Amino acid sequence: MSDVEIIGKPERTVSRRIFIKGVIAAGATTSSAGYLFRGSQPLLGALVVQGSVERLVTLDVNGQQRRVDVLKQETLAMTLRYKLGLTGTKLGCDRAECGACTVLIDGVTSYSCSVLTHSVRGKRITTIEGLEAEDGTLHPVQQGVLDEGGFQCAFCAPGFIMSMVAMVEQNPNPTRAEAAQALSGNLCRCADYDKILTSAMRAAEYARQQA
Amino acid sequence: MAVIRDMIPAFELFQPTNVEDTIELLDRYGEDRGVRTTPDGVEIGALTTLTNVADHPELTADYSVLTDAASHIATPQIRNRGTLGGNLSQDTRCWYYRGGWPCYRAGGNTCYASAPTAMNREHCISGSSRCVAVNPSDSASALIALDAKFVIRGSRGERVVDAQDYFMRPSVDIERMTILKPGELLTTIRIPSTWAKATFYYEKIEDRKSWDFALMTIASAIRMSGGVIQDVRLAVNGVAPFPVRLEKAEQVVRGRTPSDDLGMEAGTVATEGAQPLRHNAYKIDLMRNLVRRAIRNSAEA
Amino acid sequence: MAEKLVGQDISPPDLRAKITGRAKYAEDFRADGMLFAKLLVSPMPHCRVRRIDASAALAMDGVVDILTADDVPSVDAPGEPCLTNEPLYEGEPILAVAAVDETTAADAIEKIRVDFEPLPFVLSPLDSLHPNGPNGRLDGNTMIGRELATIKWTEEDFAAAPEGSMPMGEAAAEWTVGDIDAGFAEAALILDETIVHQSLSHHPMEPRTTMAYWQNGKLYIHTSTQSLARTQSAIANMLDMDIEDVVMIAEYCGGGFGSKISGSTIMQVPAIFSRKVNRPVMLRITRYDETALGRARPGFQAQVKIGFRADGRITALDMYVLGDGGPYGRSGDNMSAGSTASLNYTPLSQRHRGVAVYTNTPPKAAQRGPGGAQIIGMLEPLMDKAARELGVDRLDLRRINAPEGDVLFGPRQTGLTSVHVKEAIDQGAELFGWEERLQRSGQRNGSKVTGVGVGVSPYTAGSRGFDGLLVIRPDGKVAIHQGIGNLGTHSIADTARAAADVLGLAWDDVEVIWGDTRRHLPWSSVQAGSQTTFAHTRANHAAGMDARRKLQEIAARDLGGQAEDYETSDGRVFRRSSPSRGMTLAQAARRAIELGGRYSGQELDEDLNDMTKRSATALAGTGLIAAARDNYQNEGGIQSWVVGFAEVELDVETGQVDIVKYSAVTDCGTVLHPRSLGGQVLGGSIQGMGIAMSQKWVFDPVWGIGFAHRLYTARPPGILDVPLDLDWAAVEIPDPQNPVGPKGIGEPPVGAGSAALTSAIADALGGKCLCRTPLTADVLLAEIEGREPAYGPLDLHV
Amino acid sequence: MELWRRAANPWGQDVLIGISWDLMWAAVFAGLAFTLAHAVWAKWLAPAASTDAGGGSSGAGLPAQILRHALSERVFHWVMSAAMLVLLITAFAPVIGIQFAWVTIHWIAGLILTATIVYHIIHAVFWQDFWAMWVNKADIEAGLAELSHMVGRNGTEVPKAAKYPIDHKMFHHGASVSGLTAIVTGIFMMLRIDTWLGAANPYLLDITDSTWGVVYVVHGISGVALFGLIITHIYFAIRPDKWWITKSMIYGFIGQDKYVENFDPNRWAIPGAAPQEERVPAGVGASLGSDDAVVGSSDAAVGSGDVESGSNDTAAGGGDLAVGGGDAAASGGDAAAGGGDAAAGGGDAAAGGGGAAATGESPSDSDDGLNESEAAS
Repeated sequence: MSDVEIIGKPERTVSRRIFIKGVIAAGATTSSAGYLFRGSQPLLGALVVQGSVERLVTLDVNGQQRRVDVLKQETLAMTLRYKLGLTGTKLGCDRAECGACTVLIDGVTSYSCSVLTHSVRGKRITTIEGLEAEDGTLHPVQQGVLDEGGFQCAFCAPGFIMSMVAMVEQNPNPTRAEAAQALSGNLCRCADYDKILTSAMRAAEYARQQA
Repeated sequence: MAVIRDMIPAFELFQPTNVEDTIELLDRYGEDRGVRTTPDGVEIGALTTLTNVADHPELTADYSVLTDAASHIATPQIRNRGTLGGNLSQDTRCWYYRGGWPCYRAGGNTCYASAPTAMNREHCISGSSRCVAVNPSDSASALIALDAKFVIRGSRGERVVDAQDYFMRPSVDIERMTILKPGELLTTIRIPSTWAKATFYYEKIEDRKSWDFALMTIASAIRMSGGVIQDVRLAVNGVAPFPVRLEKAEQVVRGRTPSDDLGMEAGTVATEGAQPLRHNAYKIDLMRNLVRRAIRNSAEA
Repeated sequence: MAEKLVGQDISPPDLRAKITGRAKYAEDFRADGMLFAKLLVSPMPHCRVRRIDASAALAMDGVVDILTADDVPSVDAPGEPCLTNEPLYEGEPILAVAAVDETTAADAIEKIRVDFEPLPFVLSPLDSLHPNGPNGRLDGNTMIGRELATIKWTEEDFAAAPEGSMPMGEAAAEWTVGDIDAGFAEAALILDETIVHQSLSHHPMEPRTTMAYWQNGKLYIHTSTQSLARTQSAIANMLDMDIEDVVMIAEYCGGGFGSKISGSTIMQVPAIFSRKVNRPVMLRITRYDETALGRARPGFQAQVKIGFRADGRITALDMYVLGDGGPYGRSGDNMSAGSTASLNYTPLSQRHRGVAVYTNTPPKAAQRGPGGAQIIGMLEPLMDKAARELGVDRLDLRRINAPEGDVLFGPRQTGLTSVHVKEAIDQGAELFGWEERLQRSGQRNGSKVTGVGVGVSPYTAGSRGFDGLLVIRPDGKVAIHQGIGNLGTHSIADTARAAADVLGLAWDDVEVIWGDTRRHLPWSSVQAGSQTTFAHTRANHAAGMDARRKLQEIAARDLGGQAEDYETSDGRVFRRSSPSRGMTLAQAARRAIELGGRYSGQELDEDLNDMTKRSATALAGTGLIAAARDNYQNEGGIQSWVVGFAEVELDVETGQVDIVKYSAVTDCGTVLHPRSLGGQVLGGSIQGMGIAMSQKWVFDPVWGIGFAHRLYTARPPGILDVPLDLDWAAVEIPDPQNPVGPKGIGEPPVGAGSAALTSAIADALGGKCLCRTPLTADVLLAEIEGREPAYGPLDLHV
Repeated sequence: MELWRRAANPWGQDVLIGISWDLMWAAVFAGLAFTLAHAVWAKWLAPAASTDAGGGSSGAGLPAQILRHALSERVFHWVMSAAMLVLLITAFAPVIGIQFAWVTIHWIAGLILTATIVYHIIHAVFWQDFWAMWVNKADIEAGLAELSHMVGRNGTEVPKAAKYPIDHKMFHHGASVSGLTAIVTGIFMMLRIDTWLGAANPYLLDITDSTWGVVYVVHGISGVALFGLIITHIYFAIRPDKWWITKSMIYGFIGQDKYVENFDPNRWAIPGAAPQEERVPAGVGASLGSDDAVVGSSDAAVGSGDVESGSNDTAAGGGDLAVGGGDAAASGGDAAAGGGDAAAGGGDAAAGGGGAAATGESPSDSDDGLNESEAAS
């Protein structure tokens, strides 16, 4: 035991009661994306719409209409991962600095960690889970990566692959340099960039064949 | 207190749907998106995404200095959502301020970044007043070089300001980066045809080739006639708390034949009076050399 | 006869899951009633918690409980607790709050009031060695042997140091080989340089998130770890539990680079918290947290004195390395730097001294090529400097100092299993076009000056004595069990090939089993220090041989003749003389079950590790069980090399560096999986380029607060920062002590990439060696413009 | 009402940053309320002039014009007041939303003020009667008598004043204290901005940031105190019944009659004045006095008029405060919107909040102000 005085350490029973209240009031009391802003209480007022409550919205995710309760300040990545169970979209930084959370919004790549769910109502959202066909046929980009054995730890892979999908749409016949430009918003700490670029080129090739 | 500012930098480039009054402003003044050709130039809605600016054929043809700048901002994902207006109106990246330190800009009574022991490699070499942070916008210098006008709408009606006057000096208001008053909105950027198809130069110096904020950017528009610089506009960002038009350097080169030496001369004039902090003296050389490159480029072009 | 799998490009079995989003990393797991924990971390570099007022937080709806340092096991100094009341660095966890969702937990953290008492802090090792400099820890500033101690240098020590060079007082550790005075006496050239290498975070893409819950007294823990078997034992030790009571699920790891060797310290928090509140607890680590409580490579402040003979042979090497020890544990980088140098340059005499000084900066850990990557990146340009001054060819100088088969290196004069660095240098020069590119060295094109560089980088590449375990099932499929981790090196699949090839299997008939201790895994090496490839090709080969032997015996028993008469291939065991006489593996497996005993896992070799025995016993009767310990030859150290070559263009007007071309050749024995090897060699090299070019830490010296808390301030290299023109090759000479032939490769490329760049940049600067990293545009431009550097010669974290 | 602004330092410890600008408004309202109250009193409540307590001089042998302020003193006074005015404007105009580059002007004006004060102190010590400003027993008695007379106890005899009556002395001391504090703290604060003295260095003095906070707060408090004092000072200076004193600060002289009427030659001796023997008939003084009173009161109307327009100013001030509030909040708005693509100044709503706060506060402030001044009069 340390000699630190700790006030308000609850009895088990107390925490039970708090817990039950918590369950009843879950969400309704949570003030916006606080987890993003540790140590920033003074400014929360500026970003947070105080006392914000969850709102039921309909999202078009991977071709399905999904009804979901979201906080006003909830980011798309959080909605996808924690409310819609689409954990393929990864959170590497929460701050638009790594690209692991890249998704397509109306066909354009975006960092879902930095897009508010409320701002994408009525827009077409595509995540890594939405690429594979019903029958399990891989998207040409996925096939390209599979055949070239791209990625090591692959935590960045879903983001990279979404960027590749957007790339083959916009530029079906990229040079290696153009591919690098198209993927420059995604970070790979294993630095497997050489294989990733080779995969991207193969992906573009498959996409052309399919088209 | 500014910790939050650092927590989602991307939001600064994105539509701030979480700030209801801003949405209200958008409703009131309309969401101005897209690029329009007008009799005397082009108009770009402040809500036009950076990607749309960078890829716009007419802009690329006539005002490549702007499309150049836009295509160097952050990353494709951020350019896809971030807008020209947002890029111009960003808050500074000073990591003391962003780290939530109670500095002048955050309403406090200290500048931690200018202390002799401070880490200020990225900070300013001129134009400081208590605050030594720099403006992070990559497109600002290009728009100043193009002599752009910014249209601001607010409850007191509409006002139009020159690009370089859009940016607030810390000596005047240390807590703001732009002259926007509460309730005002930057709606449109007007680029006069004056500099269409001029000899342009844009360069961004950054640590990594994507994501990073510029250590410095330079943009120039030059009109040549008979091998002589007939008229010129030079602008840099990353040297002061606001983007700077280099009028002294412009005067030096106007009416003269561009060359490396002339560039050097102009660069030296441009950097006169610079006051480096402990870690950013290199910015003086960098600024001089970038001006030099811009002038030299017009000789090569 | 089935084609050998070793040496082929086969996409790893987990890749499909990874590219479809099905692969579940720690944060992707959910459980009924799962709570979210959030950490309250120290705002100061060193302080003491006087008082915690959590009443407001605990009164919040949805907040369940709080976990403080009093609830977690205390650790003997200088060990690292998972929560503490005396934080030793900014961002160190002090307490955790669990709530029904993450935002509530975070808001609760905001409501907790903690009263801190600031304590003295230190950021730079050298500062702590000053006679009255502060100590990072109250109980000392270094370790001598296994004891915490305080080392202070005298004013004289500091006065003795020439302007700008590092003072050298009492060392915490020291070793000498040969007579360095004689060595320097016979030297034609002596270089005496001061070196500064930055500390830098590992920054794996996946932060060290953990989710844990308890059922029937067992801990179920989903975490992010490089190793599996060794993390199960680690958490069991931390929590003082029986290892059987820990169920660890870690099928995927989003990168570690040495920061998650056996999981992480923080993984205890959800484990303990979930026991306390009796509900599943998820602790999601944000990037901000990761920068603080994730690990980092120790920076160096060092003095290096090298004596060269006229022909470039190093006669004496005298190094004194101060390592940034961080606040906890024992940091070995500063000493391994000495043995790495000893191995790479085989000096005729060498002295190495070092102190790892505790600082109030984020905890340090091994990072790809610990110690080696730092020192190689610093020493290689000095080799160029010597070559220049002696008029010796840069590659010749490296060849003449390079080790050969009979090398003895380091304090204990260890030998090697194999070394072919000279071949790698030659092959690399060929691949890179060294001679031709060297012509461009120093040439100016517009504002750009070309520089070419080379980095020769060794590191440990294996360990021995682990177990292999496989099951030939009645359906004829062979399940190869792997207790190692899956952090993207593909070794879970690639090392399995060793067993498959012994049995002559087609890859489709192999199922690799990994990632979940409930699936009966064998005792394995940590997946670190490039140990796995060597250790587990050997272990799996042993298991394969055991299976083969058993198949032969079963066949001989049923079909007559001697076991030796039988061969295994293509899913059959058959008589060499008449291949038609044999049985399928399916039949053999069924026979093994009937026979029981050692054939089906009821009897096991004594020398197996308990964990392997438990797993094999659990599998007993499910088929032909082969479990064997790696008892192959065990002499000398195992070391691999990467030789990196780089051509750069330095813009003398902006200080920016473009990498035009990079080639790497490796000596890592037999190539197990070419594409994957390429990924390791080039990926590691690029991490090294990041070290040389951009990655850094920055701290405010007055407040001790860090600024590189973010990826855009820490600056790991992006896809545009590396050359498009990358290539690699391997010497491909099998290691004699590995029946399969490969050695590990994870560590060596980092030093190669870093050194190739520091060497190339020095070349572009006309031979001027800055002897520090990172070489960012501002540093280079200031040098080009002849400005005084903004930082002091020994300043860290700038 | 907020008294000061606090913030978390880099280590998360709570520290003072400076005074709350609410205090500025408090000072403004206090100052204006006092003048308003005085004007009201002077116009309607002022009793007839006090009966003469004697001790006055017969003007015999006195020059027609009596020197009250030597040239050097006048120059000093006006230079100082100019500097002071510049300081107050540069300090407070930005707060109410009139934005300009004020910092350099402010500290240069500060240096000028410092110089004048230093001159004044030396001058007062060596060339003037240093104790001329000392409040002695007689001053206090006179002051009390004057007060009781003011509250309508007619017949009270109010003794004539020394060169500087007690109210002047009190003002002088108040201004000196707040002025000197502002100067000392201000000079410390100059270490934290770039000046001729050198580049900013927050760590130059080895004192904690909370100590710095105190310095800023003290500077702020003395600043607003001066603001209040100067409002009242100017009010009296422009009251027509005090013009003769104001004039004396311009031309240096007062009329013989004013001297005779207001000053006790024993306490302010004029060289060459005749010893006092013949007493001036009481009636004369009385009638003179009453005339004065009439004049005074009639002019008070003007004064009160000023006060009304003054209160309009405060209303406007309230409006400005809204802007100020908006500005303050807007930096937060930027944080969220960051100008966003919308590039809104953000904090519009916040500004509204600021406005509300202002309208919510200004009246209550002025009420308090009135109550105070009533109590005072």
